[in-house]
Amino acid sequence: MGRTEILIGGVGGQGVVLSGILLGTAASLYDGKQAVQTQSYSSELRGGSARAEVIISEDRITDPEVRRADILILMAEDAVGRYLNKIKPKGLLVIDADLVKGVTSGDYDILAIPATSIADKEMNNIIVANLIILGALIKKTKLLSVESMEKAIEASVPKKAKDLNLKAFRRGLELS
Amino acid sequence: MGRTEILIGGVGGQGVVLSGILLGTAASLYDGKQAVQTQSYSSELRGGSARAEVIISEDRITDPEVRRADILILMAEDAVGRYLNKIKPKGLLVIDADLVKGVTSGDYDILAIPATSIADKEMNNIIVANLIILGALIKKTKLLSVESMEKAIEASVPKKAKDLNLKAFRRGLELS
Amino acid sequence: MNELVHPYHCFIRPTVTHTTFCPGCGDGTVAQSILRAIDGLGMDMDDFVFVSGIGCAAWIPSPFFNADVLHTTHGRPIAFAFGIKMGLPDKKVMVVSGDGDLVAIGGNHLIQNARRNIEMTVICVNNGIYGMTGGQAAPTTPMGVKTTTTPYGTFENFFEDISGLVIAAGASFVARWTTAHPRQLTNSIKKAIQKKGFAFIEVLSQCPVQFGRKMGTGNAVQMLEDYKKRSISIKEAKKLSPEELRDRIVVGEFVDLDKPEMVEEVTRMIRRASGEVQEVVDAGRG
Amino acid sequence: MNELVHPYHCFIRPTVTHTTFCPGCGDGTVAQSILRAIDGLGMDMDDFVFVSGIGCAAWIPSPFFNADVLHTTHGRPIAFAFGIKMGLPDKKVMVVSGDGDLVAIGGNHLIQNARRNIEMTVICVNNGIYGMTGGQAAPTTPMGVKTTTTPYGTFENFFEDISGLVIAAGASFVARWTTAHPRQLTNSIKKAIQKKGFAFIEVLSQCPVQFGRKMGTGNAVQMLEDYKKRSISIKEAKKLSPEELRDRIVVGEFVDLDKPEMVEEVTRMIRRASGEVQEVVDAGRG
Amino acid sequence: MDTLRIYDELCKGVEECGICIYVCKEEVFRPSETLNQKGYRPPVIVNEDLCTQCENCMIFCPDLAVVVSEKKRKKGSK
Amino acid sequence: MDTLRIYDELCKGVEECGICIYVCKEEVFRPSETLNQKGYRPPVIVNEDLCTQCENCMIFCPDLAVVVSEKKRKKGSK
Amino acid sequence: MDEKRVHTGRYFMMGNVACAEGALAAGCEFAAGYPITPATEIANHLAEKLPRVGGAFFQMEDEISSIAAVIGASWAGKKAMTVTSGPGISLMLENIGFAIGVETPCVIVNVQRGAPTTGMPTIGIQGDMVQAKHGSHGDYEIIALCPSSPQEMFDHTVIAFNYAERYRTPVFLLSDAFVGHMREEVVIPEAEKIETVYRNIPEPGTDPLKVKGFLDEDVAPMPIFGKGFKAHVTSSCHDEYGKRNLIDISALDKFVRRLSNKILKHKEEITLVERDYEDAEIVLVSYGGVSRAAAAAASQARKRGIPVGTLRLITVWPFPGEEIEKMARKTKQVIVLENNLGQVYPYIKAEAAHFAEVSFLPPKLVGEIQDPEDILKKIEEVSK
Amino acid sequence: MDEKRVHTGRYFMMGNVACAEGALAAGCEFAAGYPITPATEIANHLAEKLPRVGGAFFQMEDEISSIAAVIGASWAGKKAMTVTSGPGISLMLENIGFAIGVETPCVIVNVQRGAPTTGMPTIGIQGDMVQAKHGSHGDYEIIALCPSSPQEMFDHTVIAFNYAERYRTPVFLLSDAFVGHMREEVVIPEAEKIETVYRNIPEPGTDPLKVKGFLDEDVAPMPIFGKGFKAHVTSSCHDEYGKRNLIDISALDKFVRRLSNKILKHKEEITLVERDYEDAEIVLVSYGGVSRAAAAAASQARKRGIPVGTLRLITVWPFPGEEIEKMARKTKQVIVLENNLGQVYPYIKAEAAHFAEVSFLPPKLVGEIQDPEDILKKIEEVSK
Ligand SMILES: Cc1ncc(C[n+]2csc(CCOP(=O)(O)OP(=O)(O)O)c2C)c(N)n1
Ligand SMILES: Cc1ncc(C[n+]2csc(CCOP(=O)(O)OP(=O)(O)O)c2C)c(N)n1
Ligand code: SF4
Ligand code: SF4
Ligand code: SF4
Ligand code: SF4
Ligand code: SF4
Ligand code: SF4
Ligand SMILES: [Mg+2]
Ligand SMILES: [Mg+2]
Repeated sequence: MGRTEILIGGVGGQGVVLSGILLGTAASLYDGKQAVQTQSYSSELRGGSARAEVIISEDRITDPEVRRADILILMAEDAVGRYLNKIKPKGLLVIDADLVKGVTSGDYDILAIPATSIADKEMNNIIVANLIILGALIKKTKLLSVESMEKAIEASVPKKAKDLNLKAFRRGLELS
Repeated sequence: MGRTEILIGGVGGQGVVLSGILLGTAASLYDGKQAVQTQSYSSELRGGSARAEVIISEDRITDPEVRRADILILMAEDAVGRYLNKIKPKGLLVIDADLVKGVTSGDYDILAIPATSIADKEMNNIIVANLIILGALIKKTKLLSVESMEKAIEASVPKKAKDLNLKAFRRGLELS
Repeated sequence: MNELVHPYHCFIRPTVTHTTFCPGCGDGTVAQSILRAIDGLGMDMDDFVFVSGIGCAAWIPSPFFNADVLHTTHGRPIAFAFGIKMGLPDKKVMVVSGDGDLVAIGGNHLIQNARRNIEMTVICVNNGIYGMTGGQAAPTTPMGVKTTTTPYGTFENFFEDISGLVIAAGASFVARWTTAHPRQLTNSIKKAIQKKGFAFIEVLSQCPVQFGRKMGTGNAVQMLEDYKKRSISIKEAKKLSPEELRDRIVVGEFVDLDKPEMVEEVTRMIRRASGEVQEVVDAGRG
Repeated sequence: MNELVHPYHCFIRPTVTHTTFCPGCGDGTVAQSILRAIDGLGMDMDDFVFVSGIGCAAWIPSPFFNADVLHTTHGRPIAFAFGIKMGLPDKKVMVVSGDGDLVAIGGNHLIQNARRNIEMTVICVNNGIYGMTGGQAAPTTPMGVKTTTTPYGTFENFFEDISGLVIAAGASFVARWTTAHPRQLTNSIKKAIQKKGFAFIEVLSQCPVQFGRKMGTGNAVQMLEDYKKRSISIKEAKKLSPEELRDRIVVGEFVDLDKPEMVEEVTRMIRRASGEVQEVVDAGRG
Repeated sequence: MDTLRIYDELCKGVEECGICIYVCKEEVFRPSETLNQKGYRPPVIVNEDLCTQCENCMIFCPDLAVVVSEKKRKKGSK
Repeated sequence: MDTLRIYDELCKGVEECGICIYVCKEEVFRPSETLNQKGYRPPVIVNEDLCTQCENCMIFCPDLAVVVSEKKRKKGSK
Repeated sequence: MDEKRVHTGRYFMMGNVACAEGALAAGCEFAAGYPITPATEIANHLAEKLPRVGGAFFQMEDEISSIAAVIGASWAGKKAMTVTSGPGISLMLENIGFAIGVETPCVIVNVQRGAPTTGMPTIGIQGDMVQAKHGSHGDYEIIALCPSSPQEMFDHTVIAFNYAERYRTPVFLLSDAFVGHMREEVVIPEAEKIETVYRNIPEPGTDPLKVKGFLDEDVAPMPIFGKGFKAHVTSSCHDEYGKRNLIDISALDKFVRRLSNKILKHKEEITLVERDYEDAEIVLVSYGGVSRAAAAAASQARKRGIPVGTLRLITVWPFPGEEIEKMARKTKQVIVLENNLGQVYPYIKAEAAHFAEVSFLPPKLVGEIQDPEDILKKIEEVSK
Repeated sequence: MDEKRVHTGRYFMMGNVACAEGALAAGCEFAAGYPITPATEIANHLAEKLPRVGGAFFQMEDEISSIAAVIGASWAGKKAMTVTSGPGISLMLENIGFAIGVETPCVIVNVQRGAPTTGMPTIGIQGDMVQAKHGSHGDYEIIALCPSSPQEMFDHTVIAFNYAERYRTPVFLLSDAFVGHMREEVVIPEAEKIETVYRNIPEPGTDPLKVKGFLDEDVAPMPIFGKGFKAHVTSSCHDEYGKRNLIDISALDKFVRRLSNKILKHKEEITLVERDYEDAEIVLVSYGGVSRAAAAAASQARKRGIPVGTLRLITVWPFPGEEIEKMARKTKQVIVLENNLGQVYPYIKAEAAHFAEVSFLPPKLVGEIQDPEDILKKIEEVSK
């Protein structure tokens, strides 16, 4: 595997950036790879747009921008118009099926996960929908090892939220 | 007469700039000549350094700076060290003899006027020492007509000070 | 289907679909209170120019209100408003901004224009925090509170009474309410709009996300509850000792006085100078 | 020949030959009052760092005083002083500047640091005018006065009581005197220097050249006379009605209270954070 | 009935906001079972007949998501 | 006599300043006949024996041009 | 233009006063500022004269509020200006960027003084030239004019207002203490001879939702306040309608480029230069007061038979690179003269270096414009 | 350096956090600032970590007071810094000029964001490049470094402190939202491997009248407060002893030139560049995050057989003109890449245009660094 470009789009409060950090941390610190993670978000703290980019590579990463996403994760309807054109032909599109409805099929695979409703019903907290998606993504792509991801989760989320996040991630692993 | 460069150095409160304005106004508005007047002074309102430059010419004045003064007027001791080197060979040096003591003779004419003491004793107001000096200068050099100078004085000084200023100027005319 | 439309819908910019605030944020309640005051006075949005700085509260009029709105740099709305008022003396100029904007970086413009007593309404939404930038301490954050820039607790004395400061600076109308008092707030805003002079209203407003959640004072409802509990009217407050008033929020209208107003003074000066009766600064074209 | 030397000669920078002030300017009297207070406390110039802004009054310490002096940008001396005090908590930091510097452009730093109650002494020389730039109106210039920027008379309400404003902002020591009260002034400066907290002294000072001469209130002596006539102590003032107090200058010490001081609070915070007893911000080298 | 309306899509959710429920003294609302398009859970009206038209819910709602009928509301009356 | 001294060259002149003369209750000074090097007219001491060493002249002089002897002055006493 | 605004006549006038007279003649209705040497005379004169025509000068609490008030007044429909010097500009820069971002016509007079920092307030230098272009954060274009005499202080102030109104943008008048405090003959023409421009505003009654009030490279009509346009004016990235967008890079790109292009597209009309370099092998490039010394030196050089020409930039920003290139293609040697350490020099050199040798002659003493004698020496040096 | 300051280890760290860690490692003792996106993480991290080593972060009332407090603390003998973004820099400029004028070591971090004006706070652009050099009024030289990765946010912050202390001057770290918010591997070395520099101060006990504390082109020892030097520190024009002079142009000249020369004289030591253009016929010149895209493009081009090299400016100010010239002399085509509309481009072109063809490739969208594909297209275009 050479260079994998991942773009995650959603709204503030969904943990978009955290998802990026978890992938990058897992790759860089625990999976022996190189990783760059960048982000941008609008000024609204909740509900505004949020975007995270992650590049994972075996080799040194020079260009740090995601140009064409190998993997595009969309967690809100708004994000579709904004980022769908960024996906690479034959790329993988991951969506939260509860919130993203307006995706038509195209030259990409779709992995649709009802992450928010699972999070709401099973975890009683929609905030961990992102972890469910990550679980499903890892399961499907084997981009990173499950152990690295779990280490990254343990290292990155506040202690009291750790169990819930791990649980959601593991639930995601069952999904694809 | 081509271009005459005049430099006036003194301290704030002595009317150094007013002297420059009077010469410039007389030349430009009443004597059919071209004139440029510039100035600089330090931030102290009273007692700081003050300098005025006037260039009077028959023709259009391009370069507006006094490079070598044809006429150098020094109204304070401090000004000597600052400006004496600016006088042109064979130029005219005019000093207030009451306040400027440290002038040695050189390649220039000296016109020494005890302007401050005359102003103090005869006009009861040392503030018009500058007008006395202007009078003496005009008398000696015929640089500008007396009428133009008097018109300039009338046009430039506050009404209530007009008579005193004219009186001082005319007193100066008697001095050289 | 129910055809009920919100009464202030018509005051909202048609292109705006949602408020920009977090769930439960008091800013929306303040926004509605302003609109209710305007409606209550029978005025039109075109009678106003709104000016705001930068911050969550500054987004109350921008772009939410369907009116002329100037969304300015951080801390400077009152200074911009000064020029607008001088240029359009017949319009009502209203500044809506946050405590950081008006009382931290913008503190000088606040006191100077209170001094000038120029006619304008300033609504200061005091949430005790910098909301928009992510929960840093404001000059209104109580001592000891842990914020993102004061992880060991704030170590500065804070402005416990910005209304008092504005009074000392010379404002002619000053009131304080909380988002638990939207009706009283609306009433004071009405008076402020009608005031010939500098009118300042401080509204304590819950920021559940940056203040409540991070500092552990709870969610929106808990914060409103807290406002209710702590509030005390000026009249009642006068009966209590300083110790008893500790942690209480004194609410009400503190000052409502008549003194020379700046636009009128300028008009008078111009009349004097021009030696004739002539339209103020509004003389030129436009 | 008489060998009398001025007692404060030793406090003056050896390279300075004259004050930079106009004849009869009150700034020199203020300068001497400060030096007398330092002498009176038996302190040394090396115990101090002086900070000033831009303006005639700002030249009181710069370069006049033979000490560490930071002559800063216009309006900002208190903000610079903040950093100095945090870096050198054991030194006395004194700010000396004009009303325009501290209360116009610098108004925000004044109220914010009064709020913080950081230990420093601020001497505000209030001559009611911008002296250095040639006699423009200041926020302290009484209404109706003709200045170079207000040839038809000022048309703004003015700060009649900047001491009151600083009190409202939270200072722990506040006094007002005039240059007709150099002894009382010196006494208050002594107290201010010793105060653990933000100490503010307003000195009304004659500017005979830009204020007196231009506005027709006379020369230095007439202005001093006027100060004497109009001054009234706080105690006496309390007996008078607001109308009777019109045009009077209330002098005295208005506030002297104890409240948390910022350097101490920071020290405590750092102790908490570092989990050990350690020298404050003064930890590093230098 | 023209008394009360909730604009579901404007609501930011009773979990984080819930002000309407808090300020209604008559228990007219309860949380909805479903989320709106933004993932928030709006209130639903369950006891409309208990409503006194006190307008608290409307006046307090930060997102202008609740409307109470005009019966008691008149221009200039608040 | 070591009671009073005026540093002529520091003085900015009794016409525009003159504070020393104003604050001295004993008429110790009068304006000098001559100007100093800067063109200012300092005061001269004419009635030194009337001086009560009240120090007004020294304390008020904005140019630190007047000194009164130390007899009554002591470090820390003012 | 109102007769009372134009004081037709011949004067021996200070540059700063001429600037104030120019503002009056151009229709200035609102001025706000904070006193600072060496710009105070402009404020003083405006304070006296504006009220006589129904306007006023306001002394604000600082320079930040001065430019803010000017921008506010401009949005209220007034022709507005501020006057200051370098330290004041340094404080205004955030709000100058704001004025650019929301396309606000206004005139900013900088009477440059001895710098950096507090420096020497009464000495004129050309120290703030690039500050005018790049002082505020971000990319933008600005218009800046450089007068060299009291007469031009009058003339250029009128032009500055006209440019501000026409292109809906802040315009700098970059004077300095030397020119500002210079007195020389100033002729104020009759009122009808003075061209004045007023901003375009949308058709009254236009549906607010249809008002495209921003980001038009051909200058959008300004939806000034108080006319029912319900203008949303924000310096946050926005679209043609003023609608804020804080996330799409393409919106940012449009915002940045259109603001710049609005000026660049009209560069030719905006550019004012004085060319006098026909057949010259050496061209002296300068601006402001220095150009007078350059002219003196060139004429002396020609008297001595050296083919020296001059190119004087009146418009310094937007940078007239095309004028520089045109000149450089025709000559061999370019000597740049500025009363600073070479601020505009790299911009000139970038356009000229491909075609001619380019060198810089700094003033012998910063703060004193080059002595024609010294310029001659330099000319002789490069002509060898 | 104190062990507690250096958190040796390998991290997946945000650039802004790395910057704060660099400041700690460099010995920063005092930080003051005002919150602003996208720089807040630096402040937050300093606020947490500085007190643990006896320092503190102070949140001031605005950016003006932030830099003022930093300068005050520096004169009190502390290593001091502030962090902000464009709008904050625009407000600090008057006092940044002050810091230069009185030669105050301090570090100013600008995490650049979408601009002009309020713009788009979370998007990184390189919009404040020339502002760093010319934003404050008057002529002066400044030092500015441009990191391109979190690792460099750490490394360059240490260098910035060292330069500030060595040359007694403010030093800019010109990062941007893209690099500041970027996370990547960061290795913090052991404490003893980190070089830290401290300012020179006069010999304790020196007669205050003999302390020449200013205007030495070889960097005067700093008469910091509290040591009995009785320093007179004024940003008004002054001499070596700090004595104010507000009238003599020759004093102004000395003041201006010595301040500039102090930096220019040491330009070679200060200049950091990455050269990779041996035998290249086309050289891509860039800095900051863009240089990573340039490197990617150059390596692809070389793979395709086009001899493309790169020159990356780490030190952008003082402008490394000599490096540019050296490069231009060896190549045919120079392509300048910046994430803006071409701010440093004229400076590069001025030095290179005599020797090579120089062109600018703007980002396709301002705010998004050039796509290596687009760079390749441009390369192919010029190589035809
Ligand atoms: C000059 C400048 N400095 C800092 C900022 C960053 N900033 C944006 S909003 C804000 C604070 C807002 O706090 P407040 O005014 O209390 O509004 P709130 O978000 O709490 O409603 C800050 C510091 C800025 N935009 N401009
Ligand atoms: C940023 C800035 N604006 C303006 C000035 C010009 N300026 C110098 S002193 C001064 C006013 C001084 O007034 P005040 O502080 O009252 O001092 P005074 O001279 O009356 O003692 C001004 C406006 C400046 N130096 N810097
Ligand atoms: S951050 Fe706080 S103040 Fe800002 S919108 Fe959210 S809740 Fe409201
Ligand atoms: S202008 Fe006024 S305040 Fe300044 S020195 Fe002169 S008298 Fe004093
Ligand atoms: S108050 Fe409004 S936004 Fe809040 S939960 Fe109720 S309906 Fe929703
Ligand atoms: S109007 Fe009053 S009673 Fe009716 S639902 Fe709203 S809050 Fe409850
Ligand atoms: S008080 Fe001092 S300066 Fe004034 S006249 Fe007397 S001696 Fe001279
Ligand atoms: S000490 Fe007192 S009595 Fe003696 S001269 Fe001075 S003022 Fe007069
Ligand atoms: Mg707030
Ligand atoms: Mg003053």
